[in-house]
Amino acid sequence: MSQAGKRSRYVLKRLLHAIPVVLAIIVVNFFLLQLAEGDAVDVLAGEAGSATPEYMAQLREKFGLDQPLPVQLGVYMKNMLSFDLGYSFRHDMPVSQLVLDRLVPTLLLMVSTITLAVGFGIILGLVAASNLNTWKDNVISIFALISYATPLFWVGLMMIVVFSLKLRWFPTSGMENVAMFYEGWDRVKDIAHHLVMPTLTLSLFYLALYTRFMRASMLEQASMDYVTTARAKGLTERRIVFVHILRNALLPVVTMAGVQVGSLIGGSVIVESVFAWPGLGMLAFEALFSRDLNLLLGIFLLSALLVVAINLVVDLLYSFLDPRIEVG
Amino acid sequence: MSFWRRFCRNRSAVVGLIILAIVVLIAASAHLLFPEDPFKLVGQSMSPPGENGFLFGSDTLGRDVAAGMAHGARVSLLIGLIATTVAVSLGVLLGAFAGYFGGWVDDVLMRVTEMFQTIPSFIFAILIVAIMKPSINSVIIAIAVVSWPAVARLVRGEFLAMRNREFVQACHIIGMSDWRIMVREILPNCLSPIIVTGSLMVATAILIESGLAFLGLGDPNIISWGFQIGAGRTVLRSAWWVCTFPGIAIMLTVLAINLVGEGLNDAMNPRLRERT
Amino acid sequence: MNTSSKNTDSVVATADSPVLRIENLYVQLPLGSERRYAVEGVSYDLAPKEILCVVGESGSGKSLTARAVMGLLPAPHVQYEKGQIVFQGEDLTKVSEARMRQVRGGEISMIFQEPMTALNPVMRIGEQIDEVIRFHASQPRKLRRQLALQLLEDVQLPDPSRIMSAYPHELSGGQRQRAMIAMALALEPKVLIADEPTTALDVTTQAQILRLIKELQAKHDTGVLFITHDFGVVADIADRVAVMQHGKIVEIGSVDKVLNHPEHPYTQALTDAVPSLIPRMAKEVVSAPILEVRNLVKTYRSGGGWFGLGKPVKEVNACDSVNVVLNDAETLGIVGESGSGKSTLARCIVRLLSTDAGEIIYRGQDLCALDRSSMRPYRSKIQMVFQDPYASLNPRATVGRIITEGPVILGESKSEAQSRAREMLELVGLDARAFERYPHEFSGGQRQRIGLARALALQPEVLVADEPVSALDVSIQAQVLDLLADIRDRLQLSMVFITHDLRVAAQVCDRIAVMRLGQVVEQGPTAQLFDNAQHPYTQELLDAVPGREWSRLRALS
Amino acid sequence: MRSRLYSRPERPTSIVVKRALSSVCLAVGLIASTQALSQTAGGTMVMIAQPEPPSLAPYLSTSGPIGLVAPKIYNGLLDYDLDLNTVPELAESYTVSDDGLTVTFALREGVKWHDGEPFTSADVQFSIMDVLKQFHPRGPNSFREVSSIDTPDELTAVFNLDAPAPYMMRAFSAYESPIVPRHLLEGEDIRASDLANNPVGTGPFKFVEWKKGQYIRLDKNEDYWKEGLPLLDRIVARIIPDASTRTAAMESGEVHYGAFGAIPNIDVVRMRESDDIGVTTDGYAMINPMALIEMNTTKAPFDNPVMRQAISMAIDRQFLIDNIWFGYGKPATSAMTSNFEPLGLYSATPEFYPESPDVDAANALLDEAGITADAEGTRASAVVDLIPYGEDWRRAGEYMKQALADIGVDLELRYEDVPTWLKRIYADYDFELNVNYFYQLPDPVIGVQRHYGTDQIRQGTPFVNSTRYSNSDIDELLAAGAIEVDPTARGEIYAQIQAILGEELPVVNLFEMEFLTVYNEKLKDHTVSAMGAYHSFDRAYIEE
Repeated sequence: MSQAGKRSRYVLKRLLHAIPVVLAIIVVNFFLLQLAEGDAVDVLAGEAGSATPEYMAQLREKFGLDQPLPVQLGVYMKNMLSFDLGYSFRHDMPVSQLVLDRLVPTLLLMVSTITLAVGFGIILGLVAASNLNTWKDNVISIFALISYATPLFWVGLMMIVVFSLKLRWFPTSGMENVAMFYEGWDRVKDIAHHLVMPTLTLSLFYLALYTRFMRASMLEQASMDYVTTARAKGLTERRIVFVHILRNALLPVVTMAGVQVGSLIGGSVIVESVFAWPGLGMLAFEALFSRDLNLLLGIFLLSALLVVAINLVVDLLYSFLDPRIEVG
Repeated sequence: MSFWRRFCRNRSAVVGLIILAIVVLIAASAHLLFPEDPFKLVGQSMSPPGENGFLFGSDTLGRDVAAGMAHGARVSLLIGLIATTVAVSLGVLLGAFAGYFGGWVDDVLMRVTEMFQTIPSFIFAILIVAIMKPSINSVIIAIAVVSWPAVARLVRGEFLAMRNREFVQACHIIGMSDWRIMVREILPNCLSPIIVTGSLMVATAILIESGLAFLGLGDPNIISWGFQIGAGRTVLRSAWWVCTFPGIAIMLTVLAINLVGEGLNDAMNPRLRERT
Repeated sequence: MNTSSKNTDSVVATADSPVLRIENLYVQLPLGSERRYAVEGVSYDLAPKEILCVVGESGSGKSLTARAVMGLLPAPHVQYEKGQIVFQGEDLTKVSEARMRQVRGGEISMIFQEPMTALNPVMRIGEQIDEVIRFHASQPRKLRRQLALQLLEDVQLPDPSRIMSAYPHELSGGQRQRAMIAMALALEPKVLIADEPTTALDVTTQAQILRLIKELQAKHDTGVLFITHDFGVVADIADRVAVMQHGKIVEIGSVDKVLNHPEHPYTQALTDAVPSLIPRMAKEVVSAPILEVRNLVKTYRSGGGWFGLGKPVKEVNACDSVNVVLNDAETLGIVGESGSGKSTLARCIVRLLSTDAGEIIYRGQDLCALDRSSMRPYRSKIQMVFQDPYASLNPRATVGRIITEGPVILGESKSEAQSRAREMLELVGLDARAFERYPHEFSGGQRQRIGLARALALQPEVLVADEPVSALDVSIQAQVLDLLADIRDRLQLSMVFITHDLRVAAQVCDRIAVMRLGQVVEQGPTAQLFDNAQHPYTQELLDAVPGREWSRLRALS
Repeated sequence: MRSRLYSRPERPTSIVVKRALSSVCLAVGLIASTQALSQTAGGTMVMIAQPEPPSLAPYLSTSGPIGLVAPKIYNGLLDYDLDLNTVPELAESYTVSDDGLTVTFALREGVKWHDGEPFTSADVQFSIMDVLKQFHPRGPNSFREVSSIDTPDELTAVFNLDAPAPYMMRAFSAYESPIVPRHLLEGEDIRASDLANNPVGTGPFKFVEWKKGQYIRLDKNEDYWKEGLPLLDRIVARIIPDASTRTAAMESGEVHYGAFGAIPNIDVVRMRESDDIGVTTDGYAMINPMALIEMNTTKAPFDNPVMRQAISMAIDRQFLIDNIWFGYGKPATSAMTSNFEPLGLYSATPEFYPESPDVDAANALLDEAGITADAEGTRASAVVDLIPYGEDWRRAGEYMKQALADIGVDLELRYEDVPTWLKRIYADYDFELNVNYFYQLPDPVIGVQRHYGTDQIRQGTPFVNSTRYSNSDIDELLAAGAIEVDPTARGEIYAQIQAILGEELPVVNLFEMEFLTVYNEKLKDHTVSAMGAYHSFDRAYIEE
C-alpha cells in the first residue's frame, strides 16, 4: 500500500478512535452540567429585570429544558450529527456561529503561543544543555521556573501597565482597533499588534515547560552510544549537538506539544479575560455562568475536535521526524 | 546516606529546600506570629508596606497582608498537598491497572484519561467548582480531577516497562497474586518518578488555586494566598502590595517545590538507572 | 569454516616502528570507586598489519585504554592522568582538540559493541558514512557516494544502494556492524580499534564479522586493536595477545604463547575456565521421561485494531510444533541463536506464556489444560533461573524476602521458610548474613546464586535455566556452572538448559535440541551431536564456535 | 474581573404626578438642541459595555448593557432633561385631555426607519399595544391604563386610557419604551425575531456589526430626522471582561466612556486628578440604587425585629462607603432614599439608623429581648449570601462578618455564581441574610413598593419581596400612596410607611449608592439627559 494510502488509513483509524472519546465528553459534561444549580432561564429572568413565572415557564418550554434529561440529550445528539449544535439561550443565536466566530482568535492565540513557547523552549533548552552547569544553564533554568511559577494574570496586568500605558508600545486589550476598523493588510498588522502581549504572557508559562523538557531530553540523548560513535568519527561538537543529538531530542518535545493542547485552550481563560481576547476560553467561562448548556457543550465539542486534530497532526509530524515509526 | 549527599550536590535543590522549609515553618507557626484572626480589621486600610505597623501593608478593609500570608500559607500548602495526594492515588490506581493488565482494560482506562486531557483542564476545574459551589473542598476536588491523568499516564508507562521484568516473571511462576505483584513488586520500583511528578503537581495545584481565586471562585471563608490575590486584584493599580506579596509567596513556594522536585529526581534516579 | 587458524609461529611484530605505542598510561577512576586507577601503568605497542587482542574480564580497564587512545574517556568521571600515547611519532595526549579530531575517524577509527544503538536511528546509513568522508577529505558529492558504495561492497553488504538509503532499524545486527566497519575504514585509517564488536552478535554472524575484519586488515594493512573477553575469539583472530586484570597488563605475547603456554596464574585460570568443546559423557541409564513437550505451538500477534477487534498486522511463529522430552535427573540443552524460540519454549514450560496448541506433560498431567487454581500443586514442581543478574531480583526487597516469598505463598509457615532459605543460601555458597542485605550489594555471580536459591527453596523437580551464565565473566561462569552441576547431582534435579553458547552446552547437557526459527531441527545425546551432526544448521553452528580449533588442539595435549 | 458580571437591571420609570405639565417646556427643549449645531462633527466614540448584552432587544429586556446600546438605535416618543422635564423626540408635541383619559401625540414628519421605510403612527400603535404591553417586563405595568390607540392620520396617535395615568408620561424614553418597526415585526414571533440581533430603528445611529465578545459597531444615520445630527461618525461598544484592563483602556484613551461603575471606584479616585479624565454622578436620577441586607423574616432569629434592629445599629455605614466604595455613597437613614426629598416623600427614622454604630446599645437591645450569648459569646450563627456582582460585595460581606461578631452574631459567607444565587434567594427562599442592592427609581411606587407589599411575594420572580414581609397596614398605606394626587397628603402616607419600616426593618438599608460615569475629557455633551448612559448620544462629539 502506498505511503499516502497507509497514511490516510491511519488518519481514518485515528478519527474512529477519537469518536468514543468525544462522545463521552459530551455525555459526561451534559449530565455534569445538570448538577449545577439554576438554569439559563433563571439567568435570563434575572437579567431582564423582573419576569413573571409564566414567562419563565414559557421560556423553559421554548428551550426544551422541561423535557426529561435523556430526551434532551437525544435531541442534542441527533442535531449534533447533522452539525447543528443547537441554540444559545442567552445569545439567541446558533451555537455553531458563535463558536466559529471565537475559533479564529483562539487558533491565533494558540498557534502563536505554541510556536513561541516550543521555539524558544527548544533554543533555551539547547543552550542550557550544551552549557551544562555553567551560569548560562542556571540562569535559564531559574528564569524558566520563575516564569512558570508567576501567576499569569499578574504578568498580564504588569505588561499592560508597563508596555501599553507607560511605553505606549502596544494597545491595552482587544483583538482589533475598534476605532479605525482597518481592512485587508492593515487589519492583519493591527491584529498582530494586539496579539503580542497575550501571546507573550501565555507562552511565558508554557516556555518553562518546554525549556526544561528539552534540556532533559538533550541530556538523555547525549549519553547515547551513537553520540560516542559520532565523536569517534571525528565530528565537531557543534555538528554532533546540532545534527545528531538535536533531531533525536526533538521527538519527545513534539509529543509533549500534542498533549499540551488540551490544557492550552483551558489555560487561556485568564489571559483572554485580562487582555479581552475574544477566545473560546472566555466564551466557555461566560457560558458556564449563564448556564448556556448548548453553548458550553458546543465549546467542549469543538475543543475536543481541535485537540484530536492537533494530536493527529503532531503524530503525523512525529512519523516524519522518526523513521522508526510505521504509520497505519 | 548517599541519597542525601547526592541531593545536596544539586545546589539549587538545597536552596529550594531551605525556602520550602521557611514557608512550612511560617505556615506551622502562623498562629504564634499573628495570633489575631487574619480576617480581623486591625488598622488603617490601604496603608503601604512598612507603615502603620504593617510589614507588607494592609488591604482595603485594613487587614494585615502579612498575617493573611502566614495563615494563608498553611491553607495553600494544604490545598496543594491534599489535591496532589488525591490525584496521585487515583492516577496510580488507574495507571497501574492499565499498565499491568493491558488489553481492553488498558484501552478503556486510556480512553478515560484521554477524555480528561482533551477537555480544557482549567475550564473543567471551573465547572466543578461552580457545580459544587466555591469551597475549599470543591477547589481540592477540582484540582485533583484535572491533575490525575498526567500521573496515570506516567504510572502506566512504568508498569508497562516493569511488567515483563524477570523478577516480576519469577513472581508469576510461584503463583503470586496479581494484586500482590503490583503492590509489593512493581510499585516500590516506580516510586521515584511518582514522587518527582507529585512534587511538581503540588506546585501546579497552588497555581490553579490562585487562578480559581482570581476568577472569584475561591472559598470566601478561608484565607489563602489565592484568596488574597483575588481580593487584591481589583486594587492592583492603587494598592499593588495587596496581591503582589502573596503572588511572590506563591512564586517562591512553587519555585522551591520545583527545585526540590528536581533534586529528588537527580538523587533517586541515578541509583536506579545504574543498576537496571 | 575459518580457513586457517593463526598458526603458532605467527609473524612476530616486524622490525619497523610500531604504528601505536602506549607508554605507562594511567587513567583515574572517580572518587569512591573500588580502586584508584582504571588503567595503571599500561604499556603496549601495536605494529602495522598486526592484530593485537586485549583480553580481560569486565572492569579490567581493557576498553578504557582503547577509549583513552581516541580521547573519548567519559569526561568528568574518568580522567587521563599521565602516560604517553604515541601514534606515528606524535603523542596524542599532548595534541590540540582540532588535531585529535583529524586523527579520530581519519587515522585511527573505532567500532563498538552494541550495533543496535551505535548508529543514529533517525539518519540514513548513507548520510552517516558520507559524513565521515566529507569531514576528513573534502571531495565532491558524486565521488563520495561512489566511495561509500564501494565501501559497502567491501564489507560484503548485499545491494549497497538500498543500504545507503536505509535507516539503521531496517538492518539486522550483523548488517549494522558491517556498516560500522565500512564507516571506520572509509579513510584507510592506520589503526582500527574494535571494542568487543561481535559480543552482541549471534555466533554465526560473529564468525562472519571476524572473518571480514581479518580480510580487511590484511587488505589495507591496518593495525587492529581488538578488545574482547572471549578467549575463543582471541584464538581465531589475534596475532598477539595482552591479558589485563584490574587495570594492569599481567601478560603479553604471541597468541600461541599466551593461550597455550600461559605463565601468569591469572591467564592460566582464565584459559582453564573456558569450557572445552568435549561433549559430556551421556548418562548410562535412560530413565523415564519426567517432562514431555508435544507439538507445542506459540504465535505472537502484534497490531490488532480497536479493542483488539481489528485484524492483526504481524504474526510471528515463535514455536512451530516443538517436540522435546526431558528424562528424570537428566539435563536437556536447548541451543539456538536469538529469535530461534528457545526462550519462548522455556516460558511456555513454566506456564509464563499461554500456548496456542500442543501439550506440556509433567508426570502424565498436561499442564496446559489446568486453570490457575488446579495448577497450584504443580507450581513448585517446575522453577526457573533467569539470565540478567541485575533484572531478576527485586531491587527493593531483601534477599531473605525474595527467597522466602515463594514457600510462604505456597503455604509454608514463615519460620520454616526462613530456615529453609538460610539452608539454600548455604547450598549455593553464600553466607547466611546475606539474608538481610539488598540485591545491589552483590556481584553478578552472587546474584545468580540468589536466583538459584529462590528457585530451589520450592524443592522443584524440574529446573528451567534460561541462559543463566551468559551475562557473567568467564571465571565466574565456570564457578556457577560447577555449582549447578553439583546441585543437580546432589538433588537429582532434571534440568532444561537454554543457551546460545555451544561450549557451555557441551559441558552441562546430556542431550541437546537445536532450534532454528521456532523449530527443533535436530536433537540427540550431546556427544553424538558434536561428533557427527546430521542437520547442516547444526554443523554450521558448530563450525561458527570461536576458537574451535584451539580447543581441539588443547584437548589433545 | 467579575466585578460587574451583570450590571444592575433597570427599574421602571418613576411616576411623577405633576400638576404643571404643558407643551411650553417642550418648546424650550427643542431650542436648546439646535444650538448644538455649531460644535465640530466626526470621530468615533468608544464606550465600555460590560458585561456583553444578551441581545439588542430593548422591547424584550431591560438588562443594563442593552440599555447602553439600544437607545442609540431606537427612539422613544419623548426624552427627559437632567431635571426630569420632558423633551420632544418622535412626538413633536402632546396634549393631555382635561379628564386625563386621552393623550394625543403629534408625531414628527419625514422620519424614516434605517431601512428607508417611513415612520407613521401605525408604528406607535403597534409598538405600544402589540409589543411593549405584551412582552416588555415593565410594559404591562406602565401602560396598564391604555385600552387602545387611534391613528386618525399618519402623524397623530391618540392614547385612550381607562383611568388617568400621569406616571405614564415618565415612561416614553427610548430606553423605557422604544418605538419598533411594525413592518418588520408584524405577524412574527416577537420573541424569536432576528431583530433582536440586527436592530432597525429610527435613532441617530444604525446597527452595523456585532462581533460577539469584542464589540458592537453603530455607524452614523445619514438621514437622521434631527438636522445636522448626530455629530459622531460612529459609536463602538467594547466588551472588556477585566476591571483593571477597562481602567487601563480608559487611561490609554482607547476608550472614551464607561458608565454604571465600569471603572472601579478605586481607580476613579486615582484618575479623577488627571485633567484628561472626567467623572460625574449625573445621569442616574432615574435609578437611586440602595445597598441593603434582605432578612428572611420567616427564619429564626431573623423573624424577631429586635435582632434586625441590633444588626442595623452595629454596622458602620460610613466605613463601608469609605473603604469599599472609596467615598461614593451616602449612609442610609430610612427605608427610602433621601433623593425622594424634592418629592416630599422622604422622612428619616434615625432610631435604628444611627449616625455611627452603637454596639453597646445593640447588645443591650438583644439582652433585653432575651437573645443571650452562649459560652463563646455567640448569640446566633447564620450564613450570609452575597450578590455575586464582583469583589466589592465580597469585601462588604467580610466587613459584615467582623462587624456582627461584635454583637455575637457569627456569620459564614456564601458567594455563588449568579444562577445559583438567583434560584436560592428568589425561587427557593433558602437564605437567612442576603447582601444585595435595589434600584428605588424616581418614585417609591415602582422602586420601593415591590419589596414590602404582600402582593409582591411572588416565588420565582427575581428582585421582588424575597423577605416575605407581610404587614396589612403597610399594604393599605402603599395602595393609598400610589393613587394619592395631593403631594402633601402623599408625603404624609410615606412618612407613616417609613416609620413602620424603620421599626420593623425587614430590609436593613446600608447606604445610598452613587454610580459613576467616567469619560475622556475630549468627549463632550455625553450626559445631557436624565437617562444618562441610556441616551441616544446624538449631541455628543469628540473635540480633538
